[in-house]
Amino acid sequence: MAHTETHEKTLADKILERTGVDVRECYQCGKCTAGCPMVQFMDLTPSQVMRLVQIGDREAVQTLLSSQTLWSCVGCLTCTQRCPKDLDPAAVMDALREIAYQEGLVPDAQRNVLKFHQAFLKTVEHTGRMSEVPLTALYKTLSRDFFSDVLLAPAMLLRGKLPLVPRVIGGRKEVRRIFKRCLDPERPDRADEETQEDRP
Amino acid sequence: MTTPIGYYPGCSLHGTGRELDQSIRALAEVAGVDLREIKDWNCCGATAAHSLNHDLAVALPYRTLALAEDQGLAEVLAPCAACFSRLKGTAVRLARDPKLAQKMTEITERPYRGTVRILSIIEFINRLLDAGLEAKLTHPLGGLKVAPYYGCLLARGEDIVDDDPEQPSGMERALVAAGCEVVPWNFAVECCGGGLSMSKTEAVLDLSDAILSDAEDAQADAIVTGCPMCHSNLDMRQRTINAAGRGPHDLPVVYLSEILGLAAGIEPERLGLDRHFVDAMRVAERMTERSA
Amino acid sequence: MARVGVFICHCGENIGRTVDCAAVAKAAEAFPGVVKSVDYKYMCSDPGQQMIKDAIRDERLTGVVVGACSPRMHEPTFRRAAFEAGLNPYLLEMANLREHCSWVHEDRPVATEKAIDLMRVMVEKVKKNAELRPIRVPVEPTALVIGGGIAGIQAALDIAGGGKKVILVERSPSLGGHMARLSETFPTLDCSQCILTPRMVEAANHPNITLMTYSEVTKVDGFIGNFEVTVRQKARYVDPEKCTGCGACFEKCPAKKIPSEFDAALGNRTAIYRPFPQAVPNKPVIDAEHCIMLTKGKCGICAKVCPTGAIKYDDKDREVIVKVGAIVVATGFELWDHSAYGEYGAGRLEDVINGFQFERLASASGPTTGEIRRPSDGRIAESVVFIQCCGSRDPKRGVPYCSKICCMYTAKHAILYRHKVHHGRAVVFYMDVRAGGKGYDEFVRRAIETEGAEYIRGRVSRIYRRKDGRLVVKGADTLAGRPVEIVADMVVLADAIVPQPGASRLAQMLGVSYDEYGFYSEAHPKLRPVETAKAGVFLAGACQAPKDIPESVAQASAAAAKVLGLFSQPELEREPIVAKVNEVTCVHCRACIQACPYGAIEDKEIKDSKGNLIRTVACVNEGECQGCGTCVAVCRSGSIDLDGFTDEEVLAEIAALE
Amino acid sequence: MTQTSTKPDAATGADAAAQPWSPRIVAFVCNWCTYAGADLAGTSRLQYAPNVRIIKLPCTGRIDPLFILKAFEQGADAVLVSGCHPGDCHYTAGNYHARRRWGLFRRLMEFTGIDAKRLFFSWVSAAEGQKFADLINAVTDEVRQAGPFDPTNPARKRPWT
Amino acid sequence: MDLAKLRQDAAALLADGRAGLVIGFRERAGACVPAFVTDADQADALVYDDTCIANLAAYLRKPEIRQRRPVALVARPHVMRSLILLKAEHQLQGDDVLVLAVGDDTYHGVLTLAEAERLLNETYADLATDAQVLAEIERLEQMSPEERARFWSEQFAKCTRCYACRAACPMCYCERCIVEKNVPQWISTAAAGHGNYAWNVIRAFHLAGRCIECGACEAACPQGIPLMLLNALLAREARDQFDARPGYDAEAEPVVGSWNKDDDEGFIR
Repeated sequence: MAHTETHEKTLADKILERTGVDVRECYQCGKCTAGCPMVQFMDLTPSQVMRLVQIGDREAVQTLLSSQTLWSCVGCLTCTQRCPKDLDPAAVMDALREIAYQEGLVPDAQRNVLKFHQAFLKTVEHTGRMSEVPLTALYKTLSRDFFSDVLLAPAMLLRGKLPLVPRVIGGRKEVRRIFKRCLDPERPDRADEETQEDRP
Repeated sequence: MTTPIGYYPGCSLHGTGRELDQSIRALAEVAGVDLREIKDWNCCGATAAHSLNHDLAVALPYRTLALAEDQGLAEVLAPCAACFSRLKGTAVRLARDPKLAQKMTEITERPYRGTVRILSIIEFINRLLDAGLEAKLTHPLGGLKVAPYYGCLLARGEDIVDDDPEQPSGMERALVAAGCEVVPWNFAVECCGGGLSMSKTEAVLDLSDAILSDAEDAQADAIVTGCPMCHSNLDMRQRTINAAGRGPHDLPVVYLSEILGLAAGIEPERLGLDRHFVDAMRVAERMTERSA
Repeated sequence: MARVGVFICHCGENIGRTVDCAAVAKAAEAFPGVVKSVDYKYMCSDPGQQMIKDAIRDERLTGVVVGACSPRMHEPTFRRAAFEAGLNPYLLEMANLREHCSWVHEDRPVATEKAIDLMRVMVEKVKKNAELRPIRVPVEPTALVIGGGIAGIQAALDIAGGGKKVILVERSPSLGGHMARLSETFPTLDCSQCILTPRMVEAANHPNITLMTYSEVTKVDGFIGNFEVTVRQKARYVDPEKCTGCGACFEKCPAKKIPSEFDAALGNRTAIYRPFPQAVPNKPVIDAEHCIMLTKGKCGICAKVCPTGAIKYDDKDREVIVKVGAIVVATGFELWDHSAYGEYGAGRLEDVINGFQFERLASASGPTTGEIRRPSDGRIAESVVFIQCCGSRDPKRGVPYCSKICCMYTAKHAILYRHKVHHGRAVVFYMDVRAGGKGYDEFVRRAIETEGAEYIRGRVSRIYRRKDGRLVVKGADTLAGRPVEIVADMVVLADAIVPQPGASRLAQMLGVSYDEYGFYSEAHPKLRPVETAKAGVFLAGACQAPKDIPESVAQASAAAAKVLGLFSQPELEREPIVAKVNEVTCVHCRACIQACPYGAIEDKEIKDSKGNLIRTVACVNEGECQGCGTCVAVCRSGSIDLDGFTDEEVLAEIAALE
Repeated sequence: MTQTSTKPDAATGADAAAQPWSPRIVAFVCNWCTYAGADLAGTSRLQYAPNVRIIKLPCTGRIDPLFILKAFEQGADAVLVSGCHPGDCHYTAGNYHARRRWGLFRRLMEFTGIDAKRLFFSWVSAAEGQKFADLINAVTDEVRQAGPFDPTNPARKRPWT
Repeated sequence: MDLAKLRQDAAALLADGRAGLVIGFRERAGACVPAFVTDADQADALVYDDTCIANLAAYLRKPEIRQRRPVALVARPHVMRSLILLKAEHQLQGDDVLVLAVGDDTYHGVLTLAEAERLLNETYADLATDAQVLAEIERLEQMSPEERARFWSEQFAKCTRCYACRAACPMCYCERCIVEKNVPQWISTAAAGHGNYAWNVIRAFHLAGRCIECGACEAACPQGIPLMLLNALLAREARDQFDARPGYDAEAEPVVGSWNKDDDEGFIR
């Protein structure tokens, strides 16, 4: 562990680039930690996350990207709202989560969060919108968490809150193309052919 | 009001948030507002896109904004607080960052000039009040004690929400007009656990329990919200919270639009009040008739 | 015709070693207008100076250039010599052949050539120089001190002790300021009023001090040595000559529920009141806003009970104009209003109080006679949370700076609390402890180590009131890396120190500059810390920056020393390097007025013989101008010039370098 | 000071080829910081290039853009302007005024054909004797690289023809 | 644009004495020239179109015109900015002038100076520099210093020192211009060489942060010197470096003559 170790580009620089937040401005007052509703589900407090980004050496990066915290943040913005330095810890969390996801560093314990997000996006990618039934089914398959919330389903059905037919929009191919371009900007745009069909 | 207001129900308003959809449409009808659903709108991407890919998190709302503009809609109501936050957040970022706007135009192959203004449920209802809805509230709720719950998305976000983030008051005018008594309480802007409802249920139970308890301590008869996500955590999961040994709670959680709908004399079923998990029909019982 | 004398100094070997002084003198002889040019071993020696004096007389010189050391060294010497020989001293210039030439170059021909250049430049300048006379400004040896807190009292006493007259103006009905409200003082825990009140009485009784309480400065004209200040004396409705301070009036006054300013709204006062028992002057005033007689026209009880007939319901505000030579500003500070923090209850939670309120609670003369009772229900607070940096170091919603004194007074509060409620819990949230000062860090350590205060490093995110009336404080312990939640009966916020409201208005009146928060700016942050950029106006205490009592007192004494220095001569002599406006060509665009760092340029109305306004132009006040020349460079029409560095002189210098 | 040849087109007269060209630099400095800094360089006996001629003003706030124009007009190869660091101004704000003026004026100079390499700005405090010496050396070097100020430049005075 | 309304307003102002003089434009030999209307029945001669570039605010410094205050002025947004700036520089009182406001094919009616300020900020808050001028500035910036020197050498060589640029500019209100100052004489008055350079450069610099880019100076130059290149360059720099928006705020401090602690000093060693 060496604070002085230099990198080609520090993590703080990367975060600055992605979010406009300069973590060097953080003076570790802890107000983000004090107000975070999810902090008891975190292994690193939000202020520790900020500190580790400041340190930015290999060990810090490793600790950060594999931490549970990134996947426990709900994005409620309490930290951002109250930060006296006008920083945006929530945005830092978002950026770190994205980096962790890209680098495949999601901790096992947080798989469910990831699976849920993936299931959600898969549903949207295919139909253009989110629908509870295919989403829940897909999530449960991906996460192998078959039993939680099962009790709610009949009651939801009863109240007309669980439409069984997924909603599909006309421009779903367009949405698929958007997905492809965002998720995989490097790959040649095969969706273009599909687009041709879309338009008479 | 003659100019139509665009309508972006968002995915959950067809499912878990059905009563929000129903009550919004019913209320708009009473107020004489032409709500026009955006044709072929798509999901805003919600927390999922935001968590995993920030291009996608902008591109999805961008397409909807572009559609709305193309369809000639200057203002769009997004009653779901999460959708509102995504759509307005995107609009703000696009206005501030021309490079991002250019990139999105390329990704979606749709132009967007930035002319669409997104309204939250609170802004929308205050708009209706400005336009004369107040006179049509013939069935005030007789001093129903309510705890207005703003959660995260209707209180925070500097460029998104136009209200005091710590002590918001956007719902108060409408609630008072509907004959409610607003109780002071502590958890109006605390988070309910939001988007981690399914994947971190444990946390949600804790947070929602605290919110319900504080509203009960403040002697509220009901919690009023504008967010389907908060609603499902506080209403749908209330039994689960009780089952987990907390509470027990028995507190109706209703949408702002439902309260206004009742005060306007709309039948509770038409507003979807019968669809709640925690009996909300008792709120309807507080309707009184004001002699015209 | 110019008759310039040139004198080249060898400075022993210092110049002569690398510069061929004789060659320079020879070359200078050929410059147009030079009638005498000599070199000599030590120009600054008596014989050297005599050479110059003789030449001035014998050759009837109109200008002298001495090529020697830096003018920062010997310009006063040579100018005095010139003066003694009958030449206006400002017709003598120096060329810096030593520091700027012989000492920094080794090549003799090159250094010599440069020396000739330097001489040419100065000869050309001196030919354009004008005779200048020192500016003499009479000084009115009376000082005005604005603010009757500890800094103002100290400054007034020191000036008065030095034998000069002082007018001490205080906005409230009594002297004392914030210090009078404090319970004990850190780090010695001596009683604040016990050490302050003797000073208050001394100031009131001092023959050289005129006290003007319940008064405000409304206008300041003039300049150093010659200010004219308008002071508004608010109507007291009580004749101070007749009043004996017996107190019958406020005991009987029926308007009793007015929040007391002195007790930070934790106690009440009557409409006719004295702010506190030791008030100076110890005579009540009527608060016209709340007096039943003055608002509704009936009551009159105080007049009935007054044994000396001192009550005057028809009293009026009065304006007094005073003439003073110097002003000491000691207007102090106020606490930042924490209602901006919605997450701390937006100022609506009764048991969330500020530091002054805690002082009043802890004070034996306070509303609870020194018991720590919470405002909401009067119960003894069993658990108190103290939060430092409330509004301080918060660039987003508060102020970015450190308020400096909060670490210390919070430690004091925690100690006082633990002394008074032995079983009570005192928790302090802090970000850093800044305790630089004599005995200060020891004091904080004492709070933690022997007085049982629990210090937690982290900020608090939220305070709310539970159903049972107690407060929930959600903070963080960043050292342990976890959130903490404390249930407390009372929370004391160490609100940031901010300038008095209206500080900027007073600054504008005085022509003193201030920072973005409203703290007054000192003339130089290191070397002139008690002066302002406005000549004759000095600073004392927390109006300049957050300060504790000893610092405020030290600065007050320093300001008094400056004032006494200024008053030591009947007239002020200033270097005549000042700007002058050409009133014929000035178009009054006011660029110079806006640019002047000293506010020394004013509008001047030019009128015809009948008094009709013809035009308005800019006008430099010689007493205030410091001679920087910034105005000259912003004047587009070239209508201002700076004596000593005129456009003509500078152009001549540039042209000499062709 | 031994550089001999200059660009042939820079020659202004017959003797130019014979006389080695050396940069002529005019410096406008404030009395309280940079002038004193130069004094300190002297008392410290720091050696530096002899090409600069200092004109002393009370403050950089006094420096009118006309001074700079005039210096170039008279044939200076470069102009240096130097004063107190921000916050150190003897007159509290003269250097701030000057800084803003230069920020605009140097753009205008560049745009009208006076190479930015001929116009130098610096802050030198009374304590920075070494900085002053280094500055003068650096400026002199850079101007020597840039060569003499083109006699056909529109800013420059030309002999009557 | 409602020219009829403009004429009607002008006539009414003169008829009921709210204005002692209306300055506008009339046609002469197919061109727009300034018109000075003192009688209500002459108001019908007023015209306005895009070719009316002269900045009529420049007339306000003339004593014979000042005598007739309040003066009503046909003003496009740039000219309104001149008026606001003149007020900021204490050359006008708020009630000295009325504005017959024209802009973007609209006639906005008769406005007080305060109303004109509001209109500017609401409707014409982003008057951009002419794109061609900007492009030409960028082209010149691409050149080497020598090429630029040559370019300006040729341009300034044309200057006859007629000072039409100065006369056309409302902000050149000095009664004794710096070029006419002879003790000392900073700027050579000979119409050649360095004097022309110094004159044109100092004229532009004296407008730094003050030029509202109306283009009247360049239009007035009989020699076709591209003066707006200099003005627009400084306007751009003042805007980019110091957020200058001259003529939008009658209370604003001058850009040259004020300062900010955080002003750029990247160029200072």
